[in-house]
Amino acid sequence: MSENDSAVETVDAPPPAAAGVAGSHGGPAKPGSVFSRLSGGSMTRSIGLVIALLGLVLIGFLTAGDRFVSVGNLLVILRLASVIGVISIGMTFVITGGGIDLSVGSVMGLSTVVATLSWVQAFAKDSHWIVMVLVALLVGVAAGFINGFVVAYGGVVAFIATMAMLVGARGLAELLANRTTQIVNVNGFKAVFAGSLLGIPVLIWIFALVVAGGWFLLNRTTFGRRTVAIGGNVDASRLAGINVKRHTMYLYALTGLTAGIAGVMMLGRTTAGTSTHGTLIELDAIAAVVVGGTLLVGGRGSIMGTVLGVLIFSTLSNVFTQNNMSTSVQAIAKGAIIVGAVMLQQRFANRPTKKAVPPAPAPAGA
Amino acid sequence: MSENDSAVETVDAPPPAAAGVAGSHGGPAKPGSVFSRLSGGSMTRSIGLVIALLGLVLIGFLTAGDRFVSVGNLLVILRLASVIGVISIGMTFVITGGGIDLSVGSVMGLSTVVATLSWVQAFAKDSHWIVMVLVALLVGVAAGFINGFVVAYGGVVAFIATMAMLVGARGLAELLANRTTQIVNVNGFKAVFAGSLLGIPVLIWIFALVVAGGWFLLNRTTFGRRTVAIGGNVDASRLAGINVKRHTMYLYALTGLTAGIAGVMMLGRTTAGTSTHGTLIELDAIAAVVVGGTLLVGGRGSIMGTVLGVLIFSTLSNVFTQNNMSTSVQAIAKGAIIVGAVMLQQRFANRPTKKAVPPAPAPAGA
Amino acid sequence: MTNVVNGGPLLTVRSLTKGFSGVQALKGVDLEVLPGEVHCVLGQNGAGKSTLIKTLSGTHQPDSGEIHWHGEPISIANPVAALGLGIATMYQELDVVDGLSVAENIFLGHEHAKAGVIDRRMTNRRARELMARLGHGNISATAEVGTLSAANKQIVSMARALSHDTKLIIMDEPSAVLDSDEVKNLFRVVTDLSAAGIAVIYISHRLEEIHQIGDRITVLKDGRTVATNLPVDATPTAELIKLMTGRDVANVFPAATPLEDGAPVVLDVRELALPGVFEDVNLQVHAGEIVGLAGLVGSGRSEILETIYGARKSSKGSVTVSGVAVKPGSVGSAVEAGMGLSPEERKSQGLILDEPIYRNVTLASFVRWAKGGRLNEKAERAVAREQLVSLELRPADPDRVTRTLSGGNQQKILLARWLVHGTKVLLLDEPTRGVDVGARAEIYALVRQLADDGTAVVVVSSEIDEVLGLSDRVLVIAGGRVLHTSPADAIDEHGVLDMVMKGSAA
Amino acid sequence: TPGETDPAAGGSGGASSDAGTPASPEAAKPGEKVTIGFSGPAADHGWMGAINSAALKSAKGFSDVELVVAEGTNDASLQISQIETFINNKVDAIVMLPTDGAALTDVAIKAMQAGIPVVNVDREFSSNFAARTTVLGDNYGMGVSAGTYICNELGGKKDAVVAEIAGIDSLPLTQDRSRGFKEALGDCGLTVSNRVAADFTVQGGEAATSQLLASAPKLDAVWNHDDDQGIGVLAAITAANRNEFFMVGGAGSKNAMESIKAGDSVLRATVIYPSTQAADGIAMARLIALGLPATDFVTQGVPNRVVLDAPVVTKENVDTYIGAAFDS
Ligand SMILES: Nc1ncnc2c1ncn2[C@@H]1O[C@H](COP(=O)(O)OP(=O)(O)OP(=O)(O)O)[C@@H](O)[C@H]1O
Ligand SMILES: Nc1ncnc2c1ncn2[C@@H]1O[C@H](COP(=O)(O)OP(=O)(O)OP(=O)(O)O)[C@@H](O)[C@H]1O
Ligand SMILES: O[C@@H]1[C@@H](O)[C@H](O)OC[C@H]1O
Ligand SMILES: [Mg+2]
Ligand SMILES: [Mg+2]
Repeated sequence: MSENDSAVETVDAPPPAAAGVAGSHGGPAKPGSVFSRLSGGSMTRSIGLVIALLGLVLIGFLTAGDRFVSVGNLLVILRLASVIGVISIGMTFVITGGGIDLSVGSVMGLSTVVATLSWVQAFAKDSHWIVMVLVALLVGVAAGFINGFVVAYGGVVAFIATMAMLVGARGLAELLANRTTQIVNVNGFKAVFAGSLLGIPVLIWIFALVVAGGWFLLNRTTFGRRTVAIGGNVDASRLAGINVKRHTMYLYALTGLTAGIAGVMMLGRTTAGTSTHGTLIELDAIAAVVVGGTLLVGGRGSIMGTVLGVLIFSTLSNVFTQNNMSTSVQAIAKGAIIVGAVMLQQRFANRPTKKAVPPAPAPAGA
Repeated sequence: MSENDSAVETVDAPPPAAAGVAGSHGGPAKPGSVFSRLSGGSMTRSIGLVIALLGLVLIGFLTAGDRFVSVGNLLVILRLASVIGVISIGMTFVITGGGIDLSVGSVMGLSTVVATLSWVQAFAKDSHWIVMVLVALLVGVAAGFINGFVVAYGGVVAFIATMAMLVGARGLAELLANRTTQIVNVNGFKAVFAGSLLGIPVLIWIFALVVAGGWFLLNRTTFGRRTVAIGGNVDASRLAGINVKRHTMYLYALTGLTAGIAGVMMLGRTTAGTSTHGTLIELDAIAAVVVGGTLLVGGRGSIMGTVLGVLIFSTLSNVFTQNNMSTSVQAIAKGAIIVGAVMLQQRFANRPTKKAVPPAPAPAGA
Repeated sequence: MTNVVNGGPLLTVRSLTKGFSGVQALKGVDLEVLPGEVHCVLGQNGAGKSTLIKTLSGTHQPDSGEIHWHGEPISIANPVAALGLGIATMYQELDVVDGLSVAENIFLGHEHAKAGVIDRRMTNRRARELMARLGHGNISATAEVGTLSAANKQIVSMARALSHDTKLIIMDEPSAVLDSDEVKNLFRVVTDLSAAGIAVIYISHRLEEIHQIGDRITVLKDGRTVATNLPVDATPTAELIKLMTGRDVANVFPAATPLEDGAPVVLDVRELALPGVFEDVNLQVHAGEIVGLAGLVGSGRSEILETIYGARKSSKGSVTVSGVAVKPGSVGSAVEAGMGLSPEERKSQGLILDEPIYRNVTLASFVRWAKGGRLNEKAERAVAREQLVSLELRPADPDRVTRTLSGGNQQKILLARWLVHGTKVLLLDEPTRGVDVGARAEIYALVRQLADDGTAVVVVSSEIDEVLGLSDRVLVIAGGRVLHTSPADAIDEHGVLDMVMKGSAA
Repeated sequence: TPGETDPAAGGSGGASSDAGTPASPEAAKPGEKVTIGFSGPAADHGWMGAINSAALKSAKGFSDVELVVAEGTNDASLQISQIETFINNKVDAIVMLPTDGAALTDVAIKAMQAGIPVVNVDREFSSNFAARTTVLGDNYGMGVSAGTYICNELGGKKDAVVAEIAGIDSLPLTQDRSRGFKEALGDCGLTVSNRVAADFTVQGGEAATSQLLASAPKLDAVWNHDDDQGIGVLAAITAANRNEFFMVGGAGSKNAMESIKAGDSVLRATVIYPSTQAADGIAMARLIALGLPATDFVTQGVPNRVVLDAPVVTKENVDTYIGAAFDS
């Protein structure tokens, strides 16, 4: 064991130029740095994010003092982060695999509606609240499979295919809910998902589990390897015998699953199902993923980066509210901060220029 | 010499299988076909779109008869198409150049707000209504330059940079308008932009001019050809001595300009300026551009395809209205039609696989 | 070969160095180019040839050293400055834009335009002239470049270089994507250029070409000039190889081992067809046999390989591996049956360039070490390292990012992928494109070794001598048809060319 | 407002335009079938959904009305094109809940000029010439009602902390509500100490409220503009375990009223904003199109402007209102 480890270390010290790159592949670039390992092996790439987050925390502390720095407020931030966080983890996969999913928000909305249809709730009351959970997950996965099928086998660009789903799922949700907000009346469900465990809200536990599972899946399993490979070079993957279409379909199904999970969480959070749940959440999720350092063209994804991205945005919104800022001012500041965070992050991320990102400031000679 | 030639010709004449591909790329496939020349030399690529549009027209005729097929209704459709159409032309450029601009709608909203600020209108009344137009265009171009600067020189991915602008410009517009809707009271302005010329609404004339100008710019000028080059192969463009960063900045400024023009049109259409103008228009514009056959990864753009895409969507929404369809059903139908149109289009657009091998539709691909 | 004009060197480079954070690509390069000469720059993969020319074309700035142009010290700030001086470059990677026409590509960046509006008539006319000058008047100036073959793209690239008022044209491996006939045409152009007083820096790994058109030679090794201004006529190839590699590389092609009696047919292709590309291809390859497909670029050889492999879906016919039928259009089924393909375009079709080497090596087989879907990267690294060592990759570092490897080493990674996976049938498309002479010999030996171990191998190469030298049996292909089949030693380069020109077997 | 007196707006005996004038020759004869076009914003939340379903129901109730419903949209440009289509198709009357009153004014005027009476609902046009009649909820009045109620309940507590959870901030009606609220509070010496805006959605209500609660450790009263987002607001309050304050709702959903009746949450009252406005609009459009008088009115013809009441619903009077409340 230890022999092997040390061998890997020698191997792993590439010339400085390549360090950022090599380090990004789960190789224990800097042995002992737990953080760098978690962030997909690249501490450098995430350091800008951490700085941005700390900066925000500092601002929060300076402007709101104890109200900001309190366990209660921390939980508020984490609860806010949890729903979008779960969706962003799914989004990390699909983007790493070279795709995109614009339909997550509307699929999440649909899943909350279907799970709260009166007959579903009646059935859940008669049997077990888990029925509602299963229904929500099923809706998410089914929508994801349709996305995946249209993209992988129908050959429709992901942006368009999932945009169609975005529109369509919202319409279906409205139709099913008949435009009402459906209240959750299965008490077992509410008790669990609006409740806490060991003093920490269940939603936060779910978020943590999804993050851990997502990290493991992306960095330690064949599924994750295929995802990175396909996103990195689809032709090479296909010619090496990987079933690219099937995997692509699974990727969207996975994202659909996270949308379903987020739906369950949203039900717990709001105790109501409605077609408006999740509106515009896709943009926030994509922003979090990209700010987190996952390449929009695919081939590289960081779960921890995504988590940091999500935390930055929810902390931001908390700091704003703590300071009683108008939504308009918030919007302007948010725009500036998105750009700032990405620039900071890029400053620390010596990423190799990729030909596919055209107007990038890539120094001549890729 | 002649030996040489004949040898090469053997090489160069693609075997039948590749004919569809070759035909679609400006080999003098069908000289004299005006349509194919307009659509950027590719009739085959657009034929799916034309079929889709004709199909819609047929449905409109069958379901709504004379109400649908009338000059009045045609003008309604074209007026609806005009604002989003102008924005989509700008979007065609930025996408062809390998970027994307999510901020068009919010920049358009901002331009309507600034142009209708009371002091601007007062000044316009004292001098000339053209002042309002200039202000709107200026706002659009300025926002575009900022986008372009952040993308080209700041190195921020276009998706994120323009998303930040989307959020920020909306916030600024709200702040400036103090969340009221500002009414246009400069009569000269209203007379022109809400009026008609030769029986055709001015908005439609503007749209036509922008289309013609856009076509010319993309297909006949150094700016347009360099845009294609940058989107298709940044490195080659840089090596050919093109100032890629500067060009990229201009591209976003151009898109900003079209957002400004659209703002003026929206003012003419609604006689009111508000921060909510243009909400979500970016998705529709991107959909129209991509449905129209412009590659989302850049390197190939079709103005006529975009126009067809825009017309398909506005005809669609007209047919819906004519048929009294419930909003939710409409949404579902719209989703299905987007996917269908793209599949139809792809069926006819045997687009050349960039590399020799992959015959499969790009899988996860964005 | 050419009249060397007097009056001092056109370009002089002294003690040039260039480092990329960590890699010292140039450690001291000297070079002198005279007006009108064809100056060849040789060196192994990674020796620094491309880096050198990128500093000359303004893409890279040197760290130290001097560049003199017409005897004046200069610095070349960017590509435009280089073009302004009269230095035009054809880069190693194809540098054309698929979405633009031939004429637009040629004049990209210096368009014939008034107030930004392109003068299309002039543009097309000048493009036609240039193409005609290059012997390719048949390529339409308005054709979209994406529809052209790689060879024709190369011509466009050359036309672009000529479109400037050029004193020196740098060609970085221009012949790599050309077949022998195209190369002949290229040489004709180079000769014309030099007759017109234009100097050419010519880079190639095909040493026989040097003798056909070169005047003088500079050899780079590990970023340093190890020999310069060698007259071509007085320098034997063996000496060049020694200068480049530091050792003797004898006998490039390994001796063919006679096929064992009763060796089973492993790959059996019957009446395979891809509509409009090729039809009626029959091919049986025995265990231990190397079969080569010879023909011109565009004759359909790559398509045949890809169809056998399932990357394209055949319309007709069957493929079996050791009796197991392969599903048409399914790469997965082909791989499962025991096939492996090393594709034509190493970078775009073969490798995930930003991933570490070991992941490229195990791309087809990482599942093997996984337990319940859980990767075993330790095992993967170990296996990859073993392969790297046995393929003599230095450093044998499985964690290195693949992009940083030289072409030859990248090619070895692809072979390693299938060595690790273990194949019964190996399909090789242009296995030595852009690979230096030393690595070539190693790859040839490796392929022969594989065959000797019982693998059935099919090779496609545009270098006819390579096909003939490496294979046991050769199929001559033209226009999607098999014209002729014979043992490799029963036919020579002339015979092959004759056949493909005539479009039929003699 | 001048509209109430200006005859030019098309009231009875209007001279400048015969649109909708009861006696106009174009008007359909009683008993004939009339086509009414209805266009409103996207029915993306309970109140708006209720507007739609009430409108449909109202139309069904008249055997002589054919209702044409256009795709609900929040895009002013698209809504304009729908109205243009109605004009082209020569419907007999248009009922419009504009996504933005000012932005739809021009096309409404066009409709009126084309002889098609327009009934304006909820969000007001910027010109008096744009509608034959206008049916409004009283947004400013809602704010006043809520503020006054809170003043009374707090009984002169001078340092009370009052928070406000607004709806979509960019809508003029939100501004009206906030203004009314602020002014009513001002009358009893109070101010809004914390204000957040949601977006009329459950999700938005929950997110904004959980943040609000974190930034205001102690509250005395809260006004939430909309009972739809109120579901999320209450969920956030429950999750934060807060009950030191009371809350007033807005719009008047059935849920909210049930909750008030049960007295099981901080929600103590709600201010009604009728979701039946469009239904009333259709009834009036029918009368106008058919040239019928408004029932029970002595004056001939439908009035030019109807501003509906914004009463406060509390535990005491909830039974009076709950029957007409809308489903969230
Ligand atoms: N994109 C193209 N597609 C097909 N043929 C083209 C194209 N561009 C040029 N050609 C052909 O090249 C010839 C000469 O080009 P010319 O300058 O006349 O262009 P054109 O006819 O204006 O081309 P376009 O079709 O782009 O408008 C013409 O016969 C024309 O058909
Ligand atoms: N942009 C770069 N960043 C880091 N290292 C580089 C870069 N470009 C080249 N190198 C390294 O510099 C060395 C010289 O590379 P170069 O491309 O000049 O070799 P070459 O002689 O052209 O090889 P080949 O024959 O394979 O084309 C190699 O080790 C290469 O990996
Ligand atoms: O949509 C709004 C509704 O939710 C609010 O409560 O009342 C006014 C409406 O316009
Ligand atoms: Mg090189
Ligand atoms: Mg080939």
